[in-house]
Amino acid sequence: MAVRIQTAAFDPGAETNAFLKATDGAGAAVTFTGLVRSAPDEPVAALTLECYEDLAVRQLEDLIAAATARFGLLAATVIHRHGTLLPGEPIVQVMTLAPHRHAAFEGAEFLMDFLKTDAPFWKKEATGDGTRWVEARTDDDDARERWNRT
Amino acid sequence: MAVRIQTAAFDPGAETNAFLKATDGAGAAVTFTGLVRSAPDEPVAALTLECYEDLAVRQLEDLIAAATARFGLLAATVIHRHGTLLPGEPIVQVMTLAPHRHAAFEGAEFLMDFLKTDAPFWKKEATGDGTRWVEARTDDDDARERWNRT
Amino acid sequence: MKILYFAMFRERLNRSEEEVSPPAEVKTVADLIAWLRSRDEAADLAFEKPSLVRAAIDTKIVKSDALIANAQTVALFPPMTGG
Amino acid sequence: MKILYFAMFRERLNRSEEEVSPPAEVKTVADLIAWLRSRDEAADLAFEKPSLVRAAIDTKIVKSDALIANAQTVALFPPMTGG
Repeated sequence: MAVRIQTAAFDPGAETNAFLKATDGAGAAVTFTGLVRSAPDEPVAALTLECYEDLAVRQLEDLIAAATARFGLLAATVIHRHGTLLPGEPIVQVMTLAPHRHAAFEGAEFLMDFLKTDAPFWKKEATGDGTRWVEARTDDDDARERWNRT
Repeated sequence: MAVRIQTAAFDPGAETNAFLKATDGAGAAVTFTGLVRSAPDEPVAALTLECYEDLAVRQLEDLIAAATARFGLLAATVIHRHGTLLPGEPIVQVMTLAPHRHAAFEGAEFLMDFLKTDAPFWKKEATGDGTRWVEARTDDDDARERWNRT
Repeated sequence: MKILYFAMFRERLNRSEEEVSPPAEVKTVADLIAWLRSRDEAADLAFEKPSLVRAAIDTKIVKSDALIANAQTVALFPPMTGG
Repeated sequence: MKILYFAMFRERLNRSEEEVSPPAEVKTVADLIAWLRSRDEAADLAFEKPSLVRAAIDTKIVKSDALIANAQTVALFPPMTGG
């Protein structure tokens, strides 16, 4: 169980390989990597993330503890960057290890769904028209809410 | 879109990084890695996979095409080993790239669920008591079936 | 008591933190926000939609009816957009 | 017509493939399996549970009522356990 909040870039594959060093009893590993997205219809020049680091560590540690207990994870790690990132750069990586695949998938989805609404990061997009704070999305609230129903 | 069937070992992180080379329009990438599992209560000394390679390529290409259309994936790759593997070694890796996270997660889960029942691989476990063919699991059929309900 | 401001609030107030000494009748986070608004036109604008203000007391997320007595640090921030 | 055997079937029959020329009345995959069983005690045992025999004709998975006329290769194998 590990949380890392950093401004430095990270190497997604190297992180996965480091995470896969201790796989006793594991049959399944999931790596989710969130990237700065720039699409032709919504071009983004850069994304700047602000963070309340002390609270972020606490929230993410609590989320990992909840996911570990709920899905029987063998290990889980969250890496989250802040600062200014360019399109295509990894923002966040969530990794889960479990005996079987459904737990690994569900653990990673659970962490991402809660991280979106419960981890104190704020995104500001730079586009050709200037900069704007990204608003919280109601579908992220819906995604989080589904875990309370099942 | 790529399918690779091979006896050689592969490097999970290096494969993820190669997959993340072209991320235009992408916001989310999922890597699932299936490992040879050996647990204290069910120790496995080695796992040997047999494969009908021509049919496996065809089945996996069809599954990737179905997942790509259904979830709007930007890219998807399946790597599957055969031959004899030791505990902790990666057997299979599924990677998906999508604009948003739910498509990437669902695409990877869909591919894994169908791969379990529809890709012509057969597993033989070596344990302290000799070797035995792994039987198909009804919960794998159930996992596959859920995609026909939604 | 230290107040931390993040994201849009930090920008609108042009500061990331400040020390304040609210009067005794300021008991909850909601009271604190109302008191901050009453002091300062920029704060009044920044916090004009109370439903879009989130708060944490000493690195624990709380609701707007949470009591601020004994708080060392109160953080105010918009809905989170991590990931 | 070439028959391919995989996994437990390959082991029980002690061969991974063979050339066969079934008579004209052998029309479907199910007929073919019955005919193979009639020729050979090992095949009779290997295929004793027809519900656990899967088939592909020319690298396309088929059901047991699929016609084998024009098939170049018929593969017989147990339920798949990939991943």
